[in-house]
Amino acid sequence: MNTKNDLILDINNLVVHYETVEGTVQAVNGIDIQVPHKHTLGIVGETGAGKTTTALSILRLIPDPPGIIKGGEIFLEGEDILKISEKKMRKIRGRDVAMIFQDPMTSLNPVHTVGAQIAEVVQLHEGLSRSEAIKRAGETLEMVGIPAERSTEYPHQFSGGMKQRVIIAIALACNPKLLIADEPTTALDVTIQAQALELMKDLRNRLGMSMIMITHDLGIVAEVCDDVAVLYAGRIVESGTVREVFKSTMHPYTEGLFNSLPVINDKGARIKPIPGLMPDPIELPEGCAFHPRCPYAFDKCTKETPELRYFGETHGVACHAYDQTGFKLKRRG
Amino acid sequence: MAKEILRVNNLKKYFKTKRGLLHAVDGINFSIEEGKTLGLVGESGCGKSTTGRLILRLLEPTDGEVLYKGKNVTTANKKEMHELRKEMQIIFQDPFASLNPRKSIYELISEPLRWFKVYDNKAQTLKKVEKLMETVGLAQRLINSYPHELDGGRRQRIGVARALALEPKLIVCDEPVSALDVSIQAQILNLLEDLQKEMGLTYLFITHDLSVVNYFSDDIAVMYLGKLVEKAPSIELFKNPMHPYTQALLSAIPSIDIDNKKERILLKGEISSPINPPEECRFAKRCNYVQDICLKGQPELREVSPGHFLSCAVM
Amino acid sequence: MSKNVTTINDTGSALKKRKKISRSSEIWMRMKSKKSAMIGLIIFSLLILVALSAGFLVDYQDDVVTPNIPERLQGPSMEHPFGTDSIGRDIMSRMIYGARISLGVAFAAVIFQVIVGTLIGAISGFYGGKVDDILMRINDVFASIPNLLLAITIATALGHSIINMIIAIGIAGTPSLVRIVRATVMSVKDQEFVEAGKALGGNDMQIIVSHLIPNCIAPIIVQGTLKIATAILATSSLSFLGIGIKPPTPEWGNMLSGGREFLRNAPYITVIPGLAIVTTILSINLMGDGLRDALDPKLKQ
Amino acid sequence: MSRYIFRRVLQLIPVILGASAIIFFILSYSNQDPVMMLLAGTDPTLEQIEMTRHQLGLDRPIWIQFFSYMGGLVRGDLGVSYSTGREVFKEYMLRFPATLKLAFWALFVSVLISIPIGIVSAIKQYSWFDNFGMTFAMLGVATPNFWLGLMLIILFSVQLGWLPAGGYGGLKFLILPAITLGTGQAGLATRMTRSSMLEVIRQDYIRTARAKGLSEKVVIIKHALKNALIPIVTVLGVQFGHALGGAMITETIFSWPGVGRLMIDGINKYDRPVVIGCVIMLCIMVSVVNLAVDILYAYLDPRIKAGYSK
Repeated sequence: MNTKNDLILDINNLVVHYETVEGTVQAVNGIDIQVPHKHTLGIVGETGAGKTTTALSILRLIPDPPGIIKGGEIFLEGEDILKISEKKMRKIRGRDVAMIFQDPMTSLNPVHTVGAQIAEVVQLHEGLSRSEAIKRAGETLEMVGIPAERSTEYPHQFSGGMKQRVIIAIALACNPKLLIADEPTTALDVTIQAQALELMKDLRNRLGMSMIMITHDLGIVAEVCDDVAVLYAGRIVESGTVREVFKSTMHPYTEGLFNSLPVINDKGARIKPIPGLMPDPIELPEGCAFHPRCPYAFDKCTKETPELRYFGETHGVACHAYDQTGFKLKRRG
Repeated sequence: MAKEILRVNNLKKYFKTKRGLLHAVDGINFSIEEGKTLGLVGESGCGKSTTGRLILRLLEPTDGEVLYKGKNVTTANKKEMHELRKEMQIIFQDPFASLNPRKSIYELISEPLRWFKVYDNKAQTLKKVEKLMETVGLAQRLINSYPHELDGGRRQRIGVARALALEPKLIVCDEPVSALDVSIQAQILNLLEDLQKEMGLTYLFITHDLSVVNYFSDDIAVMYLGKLVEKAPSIELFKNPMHPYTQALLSAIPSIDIDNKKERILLKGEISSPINPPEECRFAKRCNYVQDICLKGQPELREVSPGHFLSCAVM
Repeated sequence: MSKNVTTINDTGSALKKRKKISRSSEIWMRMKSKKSAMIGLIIFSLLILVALSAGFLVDYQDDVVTPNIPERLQGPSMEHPFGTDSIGRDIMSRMIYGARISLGVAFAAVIFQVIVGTLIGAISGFYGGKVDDILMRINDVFASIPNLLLAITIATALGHSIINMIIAIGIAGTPSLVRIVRATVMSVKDQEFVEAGKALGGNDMQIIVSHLIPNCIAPIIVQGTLKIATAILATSSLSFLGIGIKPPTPEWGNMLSGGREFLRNAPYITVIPGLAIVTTILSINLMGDGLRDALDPKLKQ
Repeated sequence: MSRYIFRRVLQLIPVILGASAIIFFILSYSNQDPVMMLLAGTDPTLEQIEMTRHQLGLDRPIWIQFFSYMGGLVRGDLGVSYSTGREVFKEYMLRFPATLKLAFWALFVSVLISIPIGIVSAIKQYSWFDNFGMTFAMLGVATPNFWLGLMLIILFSVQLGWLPAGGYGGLKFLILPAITLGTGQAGLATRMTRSSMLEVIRQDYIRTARAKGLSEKVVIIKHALKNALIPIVTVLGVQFGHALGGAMITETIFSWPGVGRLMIDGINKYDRPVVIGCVIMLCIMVSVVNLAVDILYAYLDPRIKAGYSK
């Protein structure tokens, strides 16, 4: 395992709830995440698994109300950012930790030029003058493959893929140590997605950043990430290196995700969906949240919530089934 | 052996816009055999959804014809069209928008039955609705629920049940799973597959997701800016993609196979505007193999090997 | 037939507890949960009750119109809770009768607006094209004249009677309602579920009845409610300017206007009818806002 | 852009002609007789009546009257007042400065109240401030202008004696009418500001701005407000345009010698040329303000600007 000093990000037992009229939405229920320097962690899960909430917690941007960080610690290079002042936190946002959001169509302010939107962040964090900042904005645009002249244009003059490049430019303008990308390519077409992923990989390597890639697409994880954490109902059910999780899958839910995917090279392999639906986060089932959909569930699963336990250095899985000796998943072909 | 159920001849749809004529669908030809699935693949704005709507005549085509079992759909009169609606149905992409929020599940599913006066009494209609709900895997107790009370997967099941109500032969599936999560997507895909087997349905499966379309279709047609660029049996298309666009599209799918990393073909630029497109091949601006001949126009779709059609002057 | 098909087994979803509730009681429940809307509803219901029972509460000849000079300009007291006016009539009695006039005119005018506005707006929105162009150009011309001015002109031309007031205010408020109905119809018409209905073989009539009307009715109800407030304001404004309902018929606006000469010695003559107007309009607006939230099924989550 | 303005001005012409025609016919089919109004109190002979009628041209068939009036209108002639015999346009311009002054200061009051309250209410949704702000706005919408004006007179003129109850003059005379008209407008504008801000602060780009590390003040003023302004400017523009056309009620209460009074007097005397003249001027005022608002949109939102140049 990594020692504390190697980690850029170390999240311990994070709990985030949303207090709504209908009840408490248990969005994140005790998550541990470690990201070493210059590593890329993929966070995978379906709608409502708590991916975005986790990401926003790292920037302390959970909308409050209704969201509350109920507990846990988030160490950014050794400092617990849940304990610092809002003023200090603002210095971290955009400078040390930057974020790329899902929808490029709505994530840029329509009434400011793209140049101004990039310049704003460098001006704020690096104390540059207005003209220096605008020059930097142009350079940053070039870096993501957009001619600097276009910095005086407005977002509506850019196509979807170009807008996402602008968003990447804003995020990278101050050379952040950690980049959080929340489904950065979901809204894009396949060929444009390929361009954006290629660009992000390239810049990450060049700038030596750490990255968290949030996605529902296992293919993207395989292409971009070193490590992966699988989220279900606000908990990590399996984590490890991409090889460990993809090649020796241990959790029944991860198995279900893989089995749900059509295999592109084998047309004959029938998909095997996970039965049932995601649980309502207001009324999570007792015990393991996955047990109502799990083909291997037994008594204990309905009563006790499984903790993440490690098989080897890095491969963790939260599942009771491994109490039974000789348990093995039946992964499709 | 199998007979043709749908044929599309030189189908065109142009929309008038402020900036000029938008060539949404620009002269496409294909046919589907009974009981088979044709996948229609392309990126946003390529005209695939418009094609689906033209086939059902939810839009009036600018030119060309749609033949359903030899009958011309595009010239059918009101009464003939009404009869044809029983045969051809559609499942929409967005299960939020395509269900009237003020109608209960019973009302939604029974609507076509009532409109076509399939049964003379309510008890029979109710029985049919219950049966349809069972068929698509909706619990009976939800019969009086409203769409907004349900999740996306269940809502899409309502959409499927409605499409099945009149026992059609052909169903246009317009991105039926792209709004859904992976595990729910798999449930709906399996449902559609089972239904096809049991009822002998024919599908036109419109999607942007290549892995889904490969799994689901017998044949695949690839669309780019209103034109078909390649069409082949899906196994052949995936093994031997010939059009530069198809090749790039296939290589762009993120693969979960971490041991066999493939070389990715990156395209330049983005999809160009479908408004007043120039005479040249629609893909010329982004193509890595573009030559002078490509600027003269887009070649017709021609058969390069049995069942494999291609529209490219270079390959 | 469905043996291969996986039926969803439910996983702790909140749906389990759901019993069948009818839509109207659901709307009522949502309305009830909003305090301000309920306050509005209660006040407004009381006002209607007072207006309806005005004939039982006071005698029109004796209490409302006959002057009683010896008792003129008396401040509020046990006998005259709201005091008396410049010719000694009991203000409370006149207020009660005035409620009947103000609310009656407003209701009638709004019914006129809703019928005419819905008809024109719906035709325009549904058919579009040339029909829409022509109707909207005419509507634009009417809309270009401010409500109050149009109402004043019509009322002046027709003369001062209750019926003419209803016509004047009804016509003046119609153009804006036409626009709202048209916009609603057009937005509903473009929804995918209307296309879905077409695909399922519904003809024009079936789609209008099944999809268009149910989705347009809620906004029309809400707008109609809010329009009652506007109409009350217009009625009293016209009467205040001396163009609407003339004394001795009591109407809140003309009562208030009648107190203008006595602002120094008897301000209550002006204050009290004004408070009544504010309360009424406030209650209607609160109710209308609540109704809007309650009728929107998408807001439920 | 200039082509856009030209097109808009062209579109205005049929609207003005239509509105004039509507008012013309409404007043013409009245059962009241302007001649009798004019000669009221003079006990005229039948001959006098006929002569006046002939002088005013009212003995001609209605269609002739209509086309003759419209003909004048096209040449820019608003006609002559029945009651004073003066040119309507001159009468109007005499009154207009007072109306302009009132409309401007009312707008000032309205902006000063509505925008700050609306913004803070939106940021602190459901707080006590929000409740207070929205109660104020609700009251603003529900309070009739004529009553508010009279209440202010009772308080500040009658009881406290600080300000005059009416008349035209310096700032002293302006305060009460401007507050009456302005707070009335502020009710709606406050609600609009709040709802527009609430809509905008939910947008993704506001989250992007926060993720940059910007302070809340910068996020609200620089990123949210500019986006929220369009519906607010629309409401303020409509209100300003109507006030420019004459705040009939406020002007009546405070004996403010503006075009609103001119209009009311004209209506009461069945002075058709005056009323139609005022309506035409009002339509022009409203349209000029609308056009100004549209041009302001282009400044606020580059997408709209791009739309104009097409």
